[in-house]
Amino acid sequence: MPFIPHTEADVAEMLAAIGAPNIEALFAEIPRELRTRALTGIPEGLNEQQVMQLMYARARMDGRPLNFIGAGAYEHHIPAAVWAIVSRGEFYSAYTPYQAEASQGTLQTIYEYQSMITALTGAEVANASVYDGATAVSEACLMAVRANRKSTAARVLLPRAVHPHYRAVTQASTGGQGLKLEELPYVRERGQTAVDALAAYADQDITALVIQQPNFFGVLEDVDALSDWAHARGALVIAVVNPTSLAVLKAPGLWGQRGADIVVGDGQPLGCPLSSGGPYFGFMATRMEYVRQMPGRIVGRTVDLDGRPGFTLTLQAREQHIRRGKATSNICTNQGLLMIAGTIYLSLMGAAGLERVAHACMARTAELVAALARLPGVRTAFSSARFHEAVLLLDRPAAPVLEALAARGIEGGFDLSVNYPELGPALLVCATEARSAADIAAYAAAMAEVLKAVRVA
Amino acid sequence: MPFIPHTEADVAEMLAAIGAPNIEALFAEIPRELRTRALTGIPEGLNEQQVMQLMYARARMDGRPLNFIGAGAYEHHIPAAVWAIVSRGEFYSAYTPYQAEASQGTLQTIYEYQSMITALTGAEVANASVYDGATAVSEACLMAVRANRKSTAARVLLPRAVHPHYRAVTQASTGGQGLKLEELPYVRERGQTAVDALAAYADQDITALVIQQPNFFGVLEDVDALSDWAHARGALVIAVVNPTSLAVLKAPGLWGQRGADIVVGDGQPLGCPLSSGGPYFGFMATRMEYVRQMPGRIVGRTVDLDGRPGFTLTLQAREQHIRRGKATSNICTNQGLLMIAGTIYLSLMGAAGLERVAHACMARTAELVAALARLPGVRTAFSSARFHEAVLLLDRPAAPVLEALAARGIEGGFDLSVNYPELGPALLVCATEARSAADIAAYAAAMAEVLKAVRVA
Amino acid sequence: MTLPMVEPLIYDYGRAGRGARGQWPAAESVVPAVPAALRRARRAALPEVSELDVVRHYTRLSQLNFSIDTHFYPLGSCTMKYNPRACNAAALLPEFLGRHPLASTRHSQGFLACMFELQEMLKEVTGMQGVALTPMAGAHGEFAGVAMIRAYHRARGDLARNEIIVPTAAHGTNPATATMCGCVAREVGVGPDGDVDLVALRAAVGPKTAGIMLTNPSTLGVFERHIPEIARIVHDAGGLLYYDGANLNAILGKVRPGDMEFDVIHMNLHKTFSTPHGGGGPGAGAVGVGPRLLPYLPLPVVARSGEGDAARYRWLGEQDLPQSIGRLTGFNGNAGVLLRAYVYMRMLGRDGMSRVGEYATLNSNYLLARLQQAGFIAAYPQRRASHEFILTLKALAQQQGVTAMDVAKRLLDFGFHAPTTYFPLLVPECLLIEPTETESKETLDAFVAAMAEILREAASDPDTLRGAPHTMPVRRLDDVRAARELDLAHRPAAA
Amino acid sequence: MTLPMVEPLIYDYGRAGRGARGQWPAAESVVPAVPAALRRARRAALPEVSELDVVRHYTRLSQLNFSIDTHFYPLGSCTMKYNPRACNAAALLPEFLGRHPLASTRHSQGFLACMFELQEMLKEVTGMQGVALTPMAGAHGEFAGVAMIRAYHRARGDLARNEIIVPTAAHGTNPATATMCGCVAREVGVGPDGDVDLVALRAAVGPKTAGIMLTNPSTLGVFERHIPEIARIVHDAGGLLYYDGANLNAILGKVRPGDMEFDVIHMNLHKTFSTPHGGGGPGAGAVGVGPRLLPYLPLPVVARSGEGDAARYRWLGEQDLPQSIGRLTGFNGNAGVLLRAYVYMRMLGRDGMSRVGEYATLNSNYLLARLQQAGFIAAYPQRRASHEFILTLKALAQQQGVTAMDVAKRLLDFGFHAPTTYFPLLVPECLLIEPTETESKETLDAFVAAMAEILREAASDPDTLRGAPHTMPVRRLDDVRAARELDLAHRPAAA
Ligand SMILES: Cc1ncc(COP(=O)(O)O)c(C=O)c1O
Ligand SMILES: Cc1ncc(COP(=O)(O)O)c(C=O)c1O
Repeated sequence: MPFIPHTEADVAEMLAAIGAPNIEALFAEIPRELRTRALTGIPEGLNEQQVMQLMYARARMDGRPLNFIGAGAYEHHIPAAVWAIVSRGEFYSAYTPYQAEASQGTLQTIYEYQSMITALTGAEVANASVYDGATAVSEACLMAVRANRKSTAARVLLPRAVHPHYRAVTQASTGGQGLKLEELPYVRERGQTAVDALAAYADQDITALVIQQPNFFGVLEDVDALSDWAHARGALVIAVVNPTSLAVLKAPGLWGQRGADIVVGDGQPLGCPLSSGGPYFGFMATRMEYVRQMPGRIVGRTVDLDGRPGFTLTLQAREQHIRRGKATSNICTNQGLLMIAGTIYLSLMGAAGLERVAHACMARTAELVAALARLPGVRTAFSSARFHEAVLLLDRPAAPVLEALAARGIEGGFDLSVNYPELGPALLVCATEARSAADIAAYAAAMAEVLKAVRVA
Repeated sequence: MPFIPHTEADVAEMLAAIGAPNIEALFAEIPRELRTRALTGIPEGLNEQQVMQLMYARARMDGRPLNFIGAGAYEHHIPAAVWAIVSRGEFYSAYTPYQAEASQGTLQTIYEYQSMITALTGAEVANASVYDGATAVSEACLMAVRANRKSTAARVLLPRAVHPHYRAVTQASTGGQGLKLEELPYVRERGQTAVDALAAYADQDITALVIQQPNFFGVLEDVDALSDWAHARGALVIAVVNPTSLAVLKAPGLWGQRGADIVVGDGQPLGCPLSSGGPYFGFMATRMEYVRQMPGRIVGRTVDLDGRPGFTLTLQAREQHIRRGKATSNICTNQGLLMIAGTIYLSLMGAAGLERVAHACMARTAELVAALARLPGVRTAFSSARFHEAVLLLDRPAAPVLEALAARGIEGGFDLSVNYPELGPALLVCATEARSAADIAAYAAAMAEVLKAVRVA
Repeated sequence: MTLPMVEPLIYDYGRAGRGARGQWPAAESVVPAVPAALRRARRAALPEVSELDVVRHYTRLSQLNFSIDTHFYPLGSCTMKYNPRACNAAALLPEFLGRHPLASTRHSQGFLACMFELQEMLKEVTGMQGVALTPMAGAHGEFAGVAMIRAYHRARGDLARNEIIVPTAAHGTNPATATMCGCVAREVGVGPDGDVDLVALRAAVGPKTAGIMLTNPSTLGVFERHIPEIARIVHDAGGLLYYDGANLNAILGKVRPGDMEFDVIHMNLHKTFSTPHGGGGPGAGAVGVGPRLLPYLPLPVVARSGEGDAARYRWLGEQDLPQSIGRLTGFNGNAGVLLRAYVYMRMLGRDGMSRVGEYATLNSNYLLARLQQAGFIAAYPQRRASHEFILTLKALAQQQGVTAMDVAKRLLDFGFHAPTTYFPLLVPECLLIEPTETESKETLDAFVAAMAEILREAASDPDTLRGAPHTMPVRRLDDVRAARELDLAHRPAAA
Repeated sequence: MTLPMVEPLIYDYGRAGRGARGQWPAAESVVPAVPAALRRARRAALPEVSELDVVRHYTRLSQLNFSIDTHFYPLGSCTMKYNPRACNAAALLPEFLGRHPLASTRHSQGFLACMFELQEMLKEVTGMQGVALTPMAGAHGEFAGVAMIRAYHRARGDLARNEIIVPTAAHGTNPATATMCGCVAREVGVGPDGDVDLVALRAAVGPKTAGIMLTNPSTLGVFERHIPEIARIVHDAGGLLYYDGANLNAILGKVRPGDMEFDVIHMNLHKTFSTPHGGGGPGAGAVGVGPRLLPYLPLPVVARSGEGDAARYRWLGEQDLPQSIGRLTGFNGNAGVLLRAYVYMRMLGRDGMSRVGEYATLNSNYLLARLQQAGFIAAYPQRRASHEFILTLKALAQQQGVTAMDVAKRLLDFGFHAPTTYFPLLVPECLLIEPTETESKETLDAFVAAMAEILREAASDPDTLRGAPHTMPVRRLDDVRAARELDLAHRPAAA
C-alpha cells in the first residue's frame, strides 16, 4: 500500500481501540443507497519507477522546442539556487502559516517579499500573492470599486491593448458583482492606448482605469498622461506591470502626479519556470490607505512575549475565514511557494542584476525584430518604443507559418489573429536574455525557409 | 566577481585593519622570481546562464541511449526521495564530522549505514565508505596482510573471474607494499573459478583468497567450498559482492563454516546514478576482531555529558591524521554523500523491496538472454546459475556489432575481447529492473538488424 | 526590550555594490532607449547580497518552519499528508518545465495527454460528467461552480435566483464565493448531531434559491446523513447542488457526489491528491459537473480525438464551448500542480484510491477514541468521525482558564503542528484534527501522549500552557500589535 | 541516566510488514532459481518503514548538521567555501547522470569534451604538462603521485630510492601515502618561522631519496619561502618534487608549481574548485605532472583528435600509455565531482581564478589581524598569513585551563563551525582558521566578536567553556567511552 504505513497488526489494534469490527464499519453512517461501486475507470496503480517511465515518455513527446512566445509568460534564466531552496521540504510541504511561532520561515520570507514588491512598484503595501496576473487584475478591479468611495458606477476602463486573457478573466470574474468593463481602443500605428478616446468619458463616473505597461503588444504606454487623466476625474489607476520591466521603467507609484493606486501583475518572470502555464503568482500592491480593501494574506512584523521581533499574519479581518460573506475576496490558498521563488530570485538579482536582465531582453528583442523584419513578407506593426515583445505583420496567414516553424522545432510566437483580427495576419514575438544570437539566427533562417514553403494567402 | 562578496569599501577597510597598502602586498613573501604570468590559457568566465547553456549542449551530444551495460555499474530505479534529501545543503555542503556535536545528522546516518551494511553482509562492523568497489578490494588485500598474523607471504589469490578493473586497481595499489597477487583460472564451460586449480596451492602460505559473488561474468561461484578451502589453509576470505544480490544470495558472513573475513563491494547499485562512472562508494565490513586493521572512518554510539545518546567518530588511532605513516591507509576524504544516498535507498527498499529488485533483475536478464540467444550467431557462454549479467558469444567481432547498436541508440554490453581474449568475440550484457520488456524487445530487434549488416569475421 | 531577530532580514546582509554577479547577464553594449519620461530614475531598493548570503539566509529561514517533511501536521480541513517526491520529480522534467503555455499542439501532446487522463480520472472518482482543471485553488473552483450555477439559471431566464444556501458549518470561502459571484449567502443551521437542520433548510428554499453549497463530510468532521433529503429539497425548489469537495479524502471510493445527485463539485487536488501546500499554495481546484452544467465549464478544457496511438489532444476554447462561463486564469491553471496530482493518482490507482478514504477514516477514529480515553471531549460524541473530528475544550477553558490556543501553542513544544483552532466557528474552543492516512499508529500514539501530558499540565501548571510555546524560535507573538502598528514592509534607502 | 535520543534510529520507525511499497518493483511471476546452497535464508535486518518515515527522519537528521549552506565553517585546510548550486544542476543533467561509464565513444563526446578541457585548464593553472583526473580524493592523488615517482626511479633502474622526505608540518596523508606506496617517510623539521629547515633537509637527502612531498602554503598557513633552494637540494640529490596542492586556493594565479620546478602535484578539486564535501566526501584528487613523469600517468586519461567542430575525444588506455602506473579506480574517477569542478572553473574564468587566491588571502590576513587585536596569539606572528593561519592557545590553556577544544566547542554555541583543532600537531593548542574568499567582512567581524566574547568568558566563567557546547542537539560527547565500549552498529532481530 503505497503511502499507507499500517501493518495488519496496527489495523487490528486500532480497530480494537475504536471498538469497531472492521474498517468498513467506520462508514456505517453513510446511507447504504449512496455507496458506490468500485472505481473501475481508474487504472491500476503504478509504482514510482513505472510512473516515472510513463512521464519520461510523455515529456519526450513534447520535446524541447526553441521558444519565442511571450504573451504573458516569459522564459528567463532561473538561478539553480532558487529551486534548490524552494524545494526544501520545510518550504515545499508546509502550509499557510497559521501557527506563526512554527512558521517564521515562511512568514519572514513573505515579509521580505512584500518589501521587495513595494520597492519595485513604488507602492506602500503588498499582499502575499494572488493566483496569477489575470486574477490579480480582476481582484484589482473589484478592490477599486470598494476603495473608490467617490464613484458609484462600478465602471472600469480596460484598454484593448491589455492582455486579452486578462480581460477575459476580469470579465468572467467581475460580471457577477455587476462591474461594467469598457474597452478603450489603441492607435493603429503606434499600438498605444488612444488617449484621444478618453475624451468620450470626460464627465462620466469612472471607477478605475487599467493601464498595462508594457501593454500586450510590448509597447510602452504614456502612463503619466493616462494616470493624470484618471486621477483628475476621480478614477483610480490600476497598473498592470511586468516585474522585469520595472528595473528600467518608471515605478507605477510614480506614474503621473499621484502614482498608480493599485499595482498588479504576474510574478512569473521572477524565477518561475514556464511550466506549461503555472503555477505562477499574481502580485498586488497598493497605498496604505487602501490596505483594508486588499484581498489576500498580509504579514506584519511584531514582537513576541519577550520582545523579540517576529512575523505573523495580520489584518485577517479582511479574509473569508473571519469575515465570510463580507470578505474582500474568497481567496484562501494562494501561490505561496512561487512567491518564495520570486523572493529568492529578486535577492539574487538585486536591482542591478534585474536591470541587466531587462537590458538583455530589450537588446535581444530588437535583434530578433531586425532579423525577421528583414525578410520579405514580414514587417513590424508599431513604431513605438517597446520592452521585450513586438508585433510582426505577415503577408500570409499566421497559423500555417507557426505550424511550419513548430515542425522545425521553433515556437515562433503568439498568433494574434483570433484576438486582434483587425491587425490581419500578425505574430507577437519575444526574445529574453535566454535567447542567444545563435537562437535568433536559427529562427530567422527557419522563417526564411518557411516563407518560401508557405503560400501567401 | 562571482562568489566573492567584497565591496570596494570592504577591501579598503580590511586592508587598513591589516596595515597593507593593497592586496598585492599580501603576497610579498613569495619570491619575486616565482610569480606567474596571467592564466591566459583559461577562457574568460561565464555567468550561470552561459555555463548551463554550454552544459545542456554537451549533455545533448551524449544523448540518452538504452543501456544494457553492467560490468560493475548498474542502472536501477532511484526513488526521487533519495536525492531530494541527499541534496539538502546540510548534507551536501557539510564536511567530515570532526565536530560531533554539530554533525549529529551525518554521524547518525553513518551509524545507520554501518548497521545496514553489516545486516546485509552478515559482517560485524563496517566503515563509513572507501572510494569505490575497486579500491575496496585493494584495501581489503592490504588489510588482510595486516590482519592475518599467521601468514607472512603477503600473497593473495585473485581469480580471473574477478572484475578486471578491480584486479588492475589492486595490482596498481598494492604493488608498492610488495603484495603478490596470483590469478586463479575459471572453468571455461561454467565461467566459475576452478576449485581444482586450488590444489596447486595446497601447502603454501596464502594470505587471502578473493571471491567475487556473482563474479564478473554474472555467474554464481561455489562460495562455500572456496571459503572453506581458504580457511582450512589459514587464508582469510575476502568477499566481493554486489549489494543488490545480497537480497537473495547467502550473506558472506555465512559463507562456508566460518564466513568471509572481509566483505567489500561497490555501493553504486544502492541509489547512486551511473553518472559516467562516479561518484559511487566502496563499502567494507569485517569481524570485530579485525576492526583495528580496517581503514576508513568509523562511527560509534556514545553518550554526552548529560547521558544522552549521541554519535562520534571513533577508533581514530587507525587513521592518518593521528597515526600518520603507521595508519591503516592514507584515506581521508571518502564518499560520504553517496553513503548517505545508499542509506536512504536501503531504508526505502528494506529487505523485501531489495529482494523484489533482485528478482526483477534476474528475470529481466533471463529474458534478455533468451531473446538474444535465439538469434543466429549469438549463444550463451556459460551454463551456470547467474545473477543479472550474462556472457554472450558472437560469431563475429564484438566491436563493430556494439558500434552498430550504439548508432541505433543502444548500448549493447561490455566487449570482453580485450580482457578475456580466450573467449573469442564476447559481450557481457545486463538487464536490471529498469529495463522493460519493450526495451528488451528493442534490443533484440536491433541486434537482429545489426547481425544482418555486420559481417561475420 | 528589543532582542535581536532570530535571523536578520535579507536586506541586512546587503552592502552597496555587493551582488550575486554570477547570476547577472553580461552588460549589453547597445540597448534600445527607453523614452526619458518612462524611465526609472532610481534603482529599486532590493537586497544587494552575495549568492552565499541568499542560500544561507533562506536555508536558515526554512529551518524555522514546521512542515510535513519534518513534523506531524494534523491541521484539520487541510489534509496535510505525505507529498511524494516522485510527483515533484515528474512535474520538473525539463520538457514540462520549459513548455510555454501557448506552445503549439505539436509540442503539447504529452502534457495534454496527462491533463486529459486527469480529467477522466476525476470524472470517475466524482461520478461527474465533465471536468475543468483550470481553477487554481479550492475557492477558485467554488467561484467556477457558483458562476456555472448562475449561468444555468440565467440561460433559463430564471433571473431571480441569486441566493446560495450555506450551512453555518461551511468553510468561510463558501459564503465569500457566493458574494463574489454576486449572490447572497443565506445561512441555515446544523442540528446538535452536526447534520443540516432540514426544517430550516425547507424554510430557506424558494424561488430565489440558486443552489446550496454543502461540504461533505462537513467541517464538523461528520458525514451528512440527510443528503438524499437535502438533494430532494433543493432540487425540488429549483436550486442546484454544489458539493464542496475539499474533504474528498474521506470518501474516495466510498461515495461519489455525482451518484448523490450533486450538480457540481470542486476538489482540492492539493489536499486529496497530495500536491504540496507550499507554505500557502499553490493549489488546484478542479471542478466537476453533472449534465445540467456541462455547457458552462470554464475554459479551456482538454479534448481527445482518436484512440490509442492515434489519439490527438487539444484545448477546447470559446468556439467549442460558447456557453462557457469563460476564462478564470491567464493560461490554463496551475499546470505543474495538476501534473503532480496526475502522478499521484496514477500511483494510487484504483485500489489505492479507496484505501485513502479507509485509512484516513481509520486514523481519525482511532485518534478520536484514544483522545477521548485520555479525557478530551468530542464535539459530536454520538457520531463516527470521518477523516477528521473536533474536540471542544470549552470545559477546560471554563475550569482551568486554558484555551484551545494555549493547547495548540503547547503542542508545538512537543514537536507537533497544532490542529486547526477556532474553526469551524460553530464549536467553541475547538480543535479540528485531521491525521490523514499517511501517518503511522506510532505517530498518533505519540500525539495522544503529548495531548494527555498537556491535560495534566493544564491542571498542575497552567501558566506553562499560557506562556507556550517555549521551544520555538520565537515565543507567542503579539497579534494585536501586528494589526495596530502595521509594519508590512522593510524600507531601506533606495540605491 | 539515559535520555532519549534526539532523533530515534530509522530502525525505531519500523514494524514488521511496513514498507515504502511504491518503491518496490512488482513481484515477478517467474524468477530464475538460485541454487539452494547459495540462497539467502533470512532476510537482512533492514528497516521496514514508510516513505514518509524515511523522508521525515533524514530531513530531521540533516537539520542537526552545521554546513556551509547554514553556517560559517572556517575549517582550516578544508577550504569550505560556497558550493554553487549551478555546478550541481549541471552535473545532474539526465544525460550525464544516466551515462554508463563504459558507454560507447559515440555517446560520450559531450562528457569527454568537458573532461578534456578540465585537464587542459588544470595544466594551465598548475604549469604542468599532463593531468589525470581519476584519483578520487587528495590522498588518492598523493598515492598516484608517489607511485609515479617510484615508477620513474624504477624505470631508470634506480631501485634504492625509497625514501620520501616529509616535513613535520605535512598533512597526515603524506607520510601515510609514502607507506602505502612502499616507501619510507623521512621527516624533516621546520624552523621557528614555519619554513622548512634547510640544514635538516640537506642532511636528509641522499641516494635513497625518492622525493619530497611539500605542502605549500604549508599546513602552518605560510608560504614556503625557500622553494627554489628546496627544489635545488632535492633535484640535485636525484629526488623528485611532489607538491601537495590541497592548498592551491591560496596561490591560484599567483604562482604555478610547474614553474617552481615541481614534478608532480595533486589538487583537491573539492576544495579549490568548490565541489561539495558531502559530509566526508566525495572528493576529486586530480594529479598534474611535469615532463619527467608524463609517461607514468594513471589510466585512463582523455585525448582529443581534431580541432573545433571536428574534435573527437576518447579515453587513452594501456596500449597508449604502456608505462602508466595503471588504474586506480573502477571506472574513471568521480566523474560527477569532476563535472562540478569543470563548471566552477568555467564560471570563474581567467580573472575569477586569480581573484580566488587574492580574496582568500585578504580574508585570512584580515581575520588574523582582527583576532590579534582581540588578544589572540598567532603561531607565526612574523609571517603573512596565506589563505589560512594558526592561533595557538597555549597561554590560555596554561593560565586559565581552557583548551583549544573548549574554545572550538564554545564557538558552536555562537553559531560558527569550529576551526580545525590540534592540527597541525606541531603547534600546541592550535586552531587552524581558513575563512575562504566567499565569506563577507560582516561574517568575519561576527566571528571575531564571538572569539572575543569567548576570551572574556575564559577569564570570567571558564566552566561555561569547559561544559560547551550548550545549544547543540547534544552536549559534549564521551569519545573515550565511544572507543572503549564499541557500539558500531544497531542489531535488530532479522526479519
Ligand atoms: C471545506 C473547504 N472548502 C474550501 C476550501 C478552500 O480551498 P482553497 O484554500 O484551496 O481555496 C477549504 C480549504 O481551505 C476547505 O477546507
Ligand atoms: C594539505 C592536505 N593534503 C592532503 C589532504 C588529503 O586530501 P583528501 O582528504 O581529499 O584525501 C588534505 C585534506 O584533508 C590536506 O589538507
